Amino acid sequence: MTISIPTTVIIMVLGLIGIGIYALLTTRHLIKVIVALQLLVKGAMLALVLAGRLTGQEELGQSLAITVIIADTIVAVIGMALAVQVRRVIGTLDLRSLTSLRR
Amino acid sequence: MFHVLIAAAALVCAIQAVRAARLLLSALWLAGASALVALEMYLLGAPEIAVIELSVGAGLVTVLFVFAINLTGEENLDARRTIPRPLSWVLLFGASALLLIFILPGINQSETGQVYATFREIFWEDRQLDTLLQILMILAGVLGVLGLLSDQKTDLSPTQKDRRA
Amino acid sequence: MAEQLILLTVGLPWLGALLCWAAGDRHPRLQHTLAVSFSVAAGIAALLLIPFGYERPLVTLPIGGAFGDFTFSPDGLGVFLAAVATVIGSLAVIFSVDYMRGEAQLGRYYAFVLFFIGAMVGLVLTTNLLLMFVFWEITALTSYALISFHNDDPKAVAGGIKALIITQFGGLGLLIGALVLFAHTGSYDILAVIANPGLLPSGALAWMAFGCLAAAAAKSAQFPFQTWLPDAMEAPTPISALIHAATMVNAGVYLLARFFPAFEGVPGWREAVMAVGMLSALLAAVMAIVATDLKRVLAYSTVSQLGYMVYAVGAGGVFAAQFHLLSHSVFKALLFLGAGAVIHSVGTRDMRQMGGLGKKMPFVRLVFVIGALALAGLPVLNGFWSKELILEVGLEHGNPLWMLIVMLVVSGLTAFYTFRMVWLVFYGQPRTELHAHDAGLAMKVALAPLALGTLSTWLLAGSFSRLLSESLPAHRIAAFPTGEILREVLTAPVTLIALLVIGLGLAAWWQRDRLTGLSQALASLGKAAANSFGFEAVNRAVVAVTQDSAEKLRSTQTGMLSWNVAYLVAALIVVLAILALGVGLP
Amino acid sequence: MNPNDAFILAVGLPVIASPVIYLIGRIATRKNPKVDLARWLALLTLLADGYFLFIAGMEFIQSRHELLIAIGAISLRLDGIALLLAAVVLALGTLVTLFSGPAVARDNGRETYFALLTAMIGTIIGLGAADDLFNLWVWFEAMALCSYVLVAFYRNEAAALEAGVKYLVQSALGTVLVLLAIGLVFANTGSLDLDEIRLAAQPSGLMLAAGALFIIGFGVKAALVPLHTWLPDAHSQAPSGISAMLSGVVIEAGLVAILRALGALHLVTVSWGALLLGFSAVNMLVGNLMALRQTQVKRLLAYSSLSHMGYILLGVGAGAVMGSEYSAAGGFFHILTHAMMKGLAFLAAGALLYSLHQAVGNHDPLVLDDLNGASRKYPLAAFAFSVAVLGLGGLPPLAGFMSKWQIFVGGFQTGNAWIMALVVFAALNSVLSLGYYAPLVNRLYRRQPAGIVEQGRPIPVLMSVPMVVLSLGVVVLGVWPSLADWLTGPAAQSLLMLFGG
Repeated sequence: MTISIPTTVIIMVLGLIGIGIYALLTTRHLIKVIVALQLLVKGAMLALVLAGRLTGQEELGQSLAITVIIADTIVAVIGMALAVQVRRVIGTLDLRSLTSLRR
Repeated sequence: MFHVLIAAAALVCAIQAVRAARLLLSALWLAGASALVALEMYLLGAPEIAVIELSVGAGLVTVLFVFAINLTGEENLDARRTIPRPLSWVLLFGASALLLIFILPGINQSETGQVYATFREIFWEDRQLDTLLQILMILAGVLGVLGLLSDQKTDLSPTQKDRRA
Repeated sequence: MAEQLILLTVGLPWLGALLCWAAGDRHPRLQHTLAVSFSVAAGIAALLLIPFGYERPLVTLPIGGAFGDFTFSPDGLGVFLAAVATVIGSLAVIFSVDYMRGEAQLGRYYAFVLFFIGAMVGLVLTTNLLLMFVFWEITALTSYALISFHNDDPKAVAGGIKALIITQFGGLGLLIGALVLFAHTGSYDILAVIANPGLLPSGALAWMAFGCLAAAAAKSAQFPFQTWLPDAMEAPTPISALIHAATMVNAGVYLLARFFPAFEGVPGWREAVMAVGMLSALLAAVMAIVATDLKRVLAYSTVSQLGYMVYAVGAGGVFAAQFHLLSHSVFKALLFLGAGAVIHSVGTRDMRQMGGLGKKMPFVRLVFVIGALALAGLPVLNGFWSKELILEVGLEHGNPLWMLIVMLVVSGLTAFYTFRMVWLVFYGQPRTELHAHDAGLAMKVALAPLALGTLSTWLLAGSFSRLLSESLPAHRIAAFPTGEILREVLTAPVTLIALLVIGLGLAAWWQRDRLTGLSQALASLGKAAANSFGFEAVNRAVVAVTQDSAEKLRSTQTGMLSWNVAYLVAALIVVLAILALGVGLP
Repeated sequence: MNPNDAFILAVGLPVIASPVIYLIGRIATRKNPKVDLARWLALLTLLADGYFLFIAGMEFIQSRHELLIAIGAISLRLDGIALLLAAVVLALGTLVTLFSGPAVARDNGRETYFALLTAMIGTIIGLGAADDLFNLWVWFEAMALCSYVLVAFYRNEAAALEAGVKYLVQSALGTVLVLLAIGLVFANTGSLDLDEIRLAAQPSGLMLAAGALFIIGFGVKAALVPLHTWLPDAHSQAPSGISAMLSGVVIEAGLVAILRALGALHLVTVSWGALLLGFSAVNMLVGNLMALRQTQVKRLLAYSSLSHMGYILLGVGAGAVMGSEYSAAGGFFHILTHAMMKGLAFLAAGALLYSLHQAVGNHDPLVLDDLNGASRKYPLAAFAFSVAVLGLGGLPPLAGFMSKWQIFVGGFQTGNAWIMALVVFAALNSVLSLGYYAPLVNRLYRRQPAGIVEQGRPIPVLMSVPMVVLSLGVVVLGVWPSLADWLTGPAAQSLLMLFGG
């Protein structure tokens, strides 16, 4: 039994996104949360490249992926800056301590 | 088969990145996953983006992580859960299974068409609006980091002082 | 000419409201003056408008689209109620000059009173159902603001919000009515549907009819929405007189009367209206018998009297209902303002602490007794004639006899609680040391015309019936000269029976000491009445359940990022599942 | 001026001006810390942008032809929805810029603030006009990036940072889901152009999944319950001007993104409208119940935004499903009036927050007790706040009544029993909402002021001007609702084109 390339890649995409979401659901460390976001983005980016490949527009797919890389690197940067500031002001990166806003 | 191996390896790296106890290791596993994703992209016929992913995703972001981890320090968090573990499994598998059922039949039916433009044309001409907007995003990022992390010589609020004290 | 007058009657009070607000609370004299002059001017404009009721000119402000054109057309019903609103409104404002002297935030007080007067006029003059709903809601808003005028008093705040929520809840009926009308005819024209109810399919018409009944019941504090009115008595007394006795609460009766030709053919509607009126009249009268707070007794009696009017509309007596509305507005405003003079003077509303006040306040006693006799329905005051007309209608059109008998019993109860009230306040021995003084000049200026009106408005019966008859063709109201109406009332057998029952009620009060057995038998009824027959408990339960579920729901906002993500994934699963099932709108 | 050029400028000017505002503002502040050049530059930019939008918009309104401009393979389209969103964001943005001066003057990040605010306004205009699926995401992401930092603007406050973290993570997760959906649509249709997708999209599981991902991904920003959990935190912790922008236009921009994406997939299934209406019901109920027991003013207002998103969804949902033009126009009218009313509410609350807390160096939240008797000292802010919340509660003669009315009328005109039931449910919710709006007003007019009110500082004049303008607007649109028809009518037609044309 062989698994086709698109199937493999789409499983990889969903796998990366799934693992990222699982991390968001379970982790308590803010830096880990940002790691999880990066994993999510890798998956989505791969989906765009795959889509380009499947429709014969690899170049277009790549072009989109570059924009995604830029955007999400910036998200990561802002996230890390927030994390640094959280550490400075609150003193911990534990998400359980970031629950003062509730109800 | 090669694709399956890469996929499996990437997923293992991802899992390790999530599971790793130390943040530094986590960042390194992430870099590994990133490199494998870049490889897969290369195989899918996207060499340019593979290079960029390798340098930015696996390189720059990892450096940033190391930097951030240095600034914030490692922190040992006890093992208490945030939400019940079974619930997260149910949610995860529910969503993934549904998405797979929806998507898989459609994804293999797509066909390879004709390549009609070069990467350079598409990136700099067809998609120039996206490209221009990247500059705006970078600007927002720079302003964000400056805004968040610039030196705090200004007044500390009373609550802040209490917390420090 | 009519256009200008309409715009003046709506616009003058609103302009006055703005000016009173803008004048600032540092200039109370200016505020008093502005309020009095603008309300009196509006009253004059409304009186001048009455002759135009025969012509029914149409004023249109083009808005279009989903809002229809804003149209006004003064007909008999409209000009009459506009006159009631502005004239009694100006008297209440004049009364307030004394009553509210020295109070803080007069600007807010007068602005809302004037805003209310303008809205009430608009409500009765417009022929666009959307616009009617707008004015309907504005009267609710102003009523709320004025009930809660003493914001620092939690009871006043609670009473205000209760009134607002309950009337708004009932107002949904009017909303549905207006939406149904527009959905089927593409306009909000009230006159069209009254002239030709066949415009709407019968099902839609039924929705509209019962929706309007719900709205009317809520606005007029009728069964099962009656609980807000007694709590609204936290308002300053001139407000109770104006809004919660003489004008706003009449809007429900007005609505039913206005749409009567369109809805009378809806199966079960007339019976439902009569039942609502009868139950309200009965329950409120029983509650008035046991109440000890002077204003609450008046509030219950208002519910009860409005019950008479609603009953009359259901019974097919639009003219009788409107005629009683006129009488009631005058004598109830008189009673409330009289009570206001008493309360202002002695500083309490508890009748158990009063007694023997008549000697210290002869003028107030005189006018109050006139109003009370009218309320009790004794000849020859205005309440007598209009109430008898209603009872007579109860015999016509094949209306059920048992309802009429209940209404007759209620008139006996009315006489009983009225005399109890007058006795407790003005006669007997003083029960506590209260320093009382007679009414001030502005109060007298407001009370005297109302007392005169109570003695004389029944003389208008003939011309009033002609006005309604000529300007409301669809209502098929017959016009009679005053003399004929009076003779008819006097010769009707029902009148005799009613007088007998009223006499019985009076006798019961005089002989109350001998009726201990009966009163003990009624003790449990009295207890139930004091608790509003369980309606208060229902209100409280609804509020408690809402608050409780709100509080429980808040725990879903955990503040924990992981839970937030979990909700997100769960939502994705649900959306995918719905898509898998292919759910669409049938 | 050529309308096409004006349109390009209207989209581009704020984006290009943003770095200039930062740099010049920074230099000016370095030289003299009291000079606040950034704010005035931002204001100038937005006014000029309003002029360009006016020229382009008038052309569209008069000729009834959408302006379509191709930049490479991507085109920008000025249709009714784009015009409405642009007009709302510019109007509110200008007032917020005017308002924000004093509130951020004490912090040393004011150039950042105004530069990012201007950029965010530009990205929302672009988002409304995007005619390419991926480009839509780029504008959306840029908007999000600008707003993250604005939410966490008080960077020394634990609560603001916490709100910023939650907002960033949930938004980022949402945008990833959107990206996945774009990948799926791209793979299936081979195109990113919305019109081409509209023609090519056929019912399939893959496209259903894409639609679901669009709804959830964009829905995070649009605050669909239960994706809303970031909103009360972010809206209550952001600077008040930003709260006004977030509630007034950013969540609506999320909705516009959903509508654009689903519009392109409208042939895929009949369920889109049902889903929108389902979210509408949940949003109204949950928003109201959550607001009912709040004690913090800005948090209460944030929850009320959820319920108002519900009304908007009812309008556009009924418009999309049944092709009811009144519904759709009502939905867009409510976007406009909600922006005015909620903007006004946040600005008035912000003015009080500033005078009572921030001006004395205190970052405590504004709680209900702080409002007691505030009308004595702050008559304008108290009046403006009352107008805003009573309008939100749907009382006439204020704008909120009329926009809700239009939604309701449209719903009944469809004749669909489910939609009519939903209208009645919405009306019931409107009554319920008075249970928390009305007591707010009561507090303001108490006679005995709270201690904190007596010690409060005066409200700066520049903060008062936007409040006066918005109050007037809320009253005028309430008395004469058809004044907005020229804006809401074309938007409704554009929506019907998206979902049926």
